[in-house]
Amino acid sequence: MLMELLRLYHYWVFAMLLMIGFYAVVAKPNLIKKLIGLSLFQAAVFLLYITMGKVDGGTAPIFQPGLVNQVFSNPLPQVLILTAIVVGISTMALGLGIVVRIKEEYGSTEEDVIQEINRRW
Amino acid sequence: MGVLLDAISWLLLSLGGVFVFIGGLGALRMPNLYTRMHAASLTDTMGAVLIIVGIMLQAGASLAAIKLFAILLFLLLTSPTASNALASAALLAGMRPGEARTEDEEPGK
Amino acid sequence: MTFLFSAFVLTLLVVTALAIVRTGNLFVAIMLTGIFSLLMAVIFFLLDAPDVALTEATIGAGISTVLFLGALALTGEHERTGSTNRPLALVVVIATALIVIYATFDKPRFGDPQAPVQQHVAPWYLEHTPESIDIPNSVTAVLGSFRGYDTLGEVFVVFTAGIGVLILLGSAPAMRSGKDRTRPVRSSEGLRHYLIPRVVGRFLIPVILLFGLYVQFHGDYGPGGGFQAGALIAAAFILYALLEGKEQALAVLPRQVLTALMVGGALLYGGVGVASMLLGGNFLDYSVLTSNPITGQHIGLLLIEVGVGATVMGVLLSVFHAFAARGGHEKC
Amino acid sequence: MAQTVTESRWRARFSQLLLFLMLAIAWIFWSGVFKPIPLGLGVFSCVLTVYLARRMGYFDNQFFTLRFRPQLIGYLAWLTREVVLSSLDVARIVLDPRLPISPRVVELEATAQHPVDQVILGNSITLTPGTLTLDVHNGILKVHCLTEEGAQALMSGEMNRRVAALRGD
Repeated sequence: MLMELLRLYHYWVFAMLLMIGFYAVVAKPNLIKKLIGLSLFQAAVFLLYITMGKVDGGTAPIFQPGLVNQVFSNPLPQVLILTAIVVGISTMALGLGIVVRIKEEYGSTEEDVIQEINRRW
Repeated sequence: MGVLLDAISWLLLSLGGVFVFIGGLGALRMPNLYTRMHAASLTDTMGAVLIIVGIMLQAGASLAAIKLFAILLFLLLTSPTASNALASAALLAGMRPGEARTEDEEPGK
Repeated sequence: MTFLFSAFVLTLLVVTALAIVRTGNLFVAIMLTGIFSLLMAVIFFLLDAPDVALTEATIGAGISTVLFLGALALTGEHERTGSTNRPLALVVVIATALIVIYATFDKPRFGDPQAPVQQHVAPWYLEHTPESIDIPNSVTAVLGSFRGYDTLGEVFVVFTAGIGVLILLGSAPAMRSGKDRTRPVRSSEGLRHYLIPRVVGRFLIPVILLFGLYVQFHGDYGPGGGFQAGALIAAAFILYALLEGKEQALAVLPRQVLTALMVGGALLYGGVGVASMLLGGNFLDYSVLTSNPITGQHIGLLLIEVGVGATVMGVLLSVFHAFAARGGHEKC
Repeated sequence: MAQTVTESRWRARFSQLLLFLMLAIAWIFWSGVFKPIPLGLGVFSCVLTVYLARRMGYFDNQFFTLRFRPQLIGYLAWLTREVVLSSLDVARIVLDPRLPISPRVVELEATAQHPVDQVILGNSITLTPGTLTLDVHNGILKVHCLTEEGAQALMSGEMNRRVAALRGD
């Protein structure tokens, strides 16, 4: 019973990371902190996918010469996440670029200050 | 022969583990950043070297052993460089060695 | 045993994430994200995904830290204390977390070979990799050949994001441009003062470059491929820029070359697809590239991996230089 | 004048060839695949790396060249002994309930003139637990020592002398 619960630990960590990242996005006014939170959120999703691809007693899905009847973990989630990580950093760079431009225009990266300036105009 | 190699390898691995543990303990016990880095360097040098040599004995004479040796060289080259960079950064940030305590450290602990 | 170790690392992951959100200093938060990424890479490795672990280690711990620091130099290090409507956010977050955790009780057992995920297309991929592509690493086979459309799309997303950053930051800030041009190159550019990092870094850069190329060309045999290699090679050039100054780095690889790599990589990938169509096959069906279908697959994979590597490296370096060119004179 | 120019160019050629050979050996050990396509790509990668290193100005001056010297092996053996001894020393200090440390900073003038040798000295000091190089500038090393004895052992200058002896031309 305890072992069965422990086996769900990967999923629980996924849930906690997801929500920690989400909290940073909604509750922190600083835009860079929001982006960091978003990257935590992203990492949680990566963890979920890779966890689901794991097979008991499996190895990395790379064929070794001379070994037959090996059990492999699922390569498909790995492919999806491998590309998603690189796409993630590119979009994160775009987000950072937008934050830098906002800072240059508004002189601040705090959400409420920016909203205040917008309201005054 | 195989048993002997195995025993030596496990001895090295456990010794490395002991050094890593002492390094971690030292990092907790030392009073400020610079002295902590001294303790942490136990992990960097003895810990890493013993563990990697232990794994090399497990790998035997193969390409994997050569790769492990390359990793060892890389570590011995980069870890003192990283320590030095960290220490210079701390010095640049105005942390006085020897006297000041780090921010997160309550005095009298 | 492995399970205990993963449980330990997973707990560290949660602790690090909490520390990232709690700290008020953004510099500290970014350093902690580097640690977070390394821990994540360890977890990926334990879950039999060395390809993903390699990507996460190079991108998450290396490049993303540098990019975040580059942005931070332009925006300021300290977060204002006090956050808006914190209690409400906490309630929502905790409630959602509980619901998600409740949902996990219905998930298939961790590592179950009979789970629906393992029954769909994955067995087909594993079965057909040896006979129709004949390379050891089935991740590369799925990435480049079976799901080549997907990867083409991802490469174009990376390309588009790169273009977006260049458009946002490419034009010089309005008032400062005149002053910039007359500014003499300072002798403190880079890390000239610090002898040890400079000498060791200089020694390491060719080795990192060669290792990046090795990862690029050995994606068929082991963990690796264009995505990881592009990030590694970009990291070598970023290290050079940090040690010797960004002007020096731009002299080695000018902006035009980086743009050419970005565009050329994406075009090469698409071009291989068009070539296979012209030779009578489907789009991105490499079997028709030579008379022997398996050799055709090998050549096709090699070419598209080069395309991916070139685009990723071009985009990451262009983005780095775009951030560095905007800051620099305001630092120190 | 023309003589020296061609001579330096030949020396640069030689260093390029040396770098290429080193990289090729590294490639063979990493790869372990001996089919024609990967080997061809290996040659291409090594040539590309040497070309990029040349663009980075690695062969323009002899300032940063690393040269293998047979004395290095003897030095490494001595350094290993030193590292093991001081590791045990620091481990003893950490495990001592009184934590007997007396941290202090000393300045050491490097006998070795060449920057690479100064880096070897600085990194050897950091590698030895109990001493930590803070800064190397103009031949002066600032070293943080964990104990008074460590500082004295360092100032007695044995490591300094041994590193300087490395470049025994």
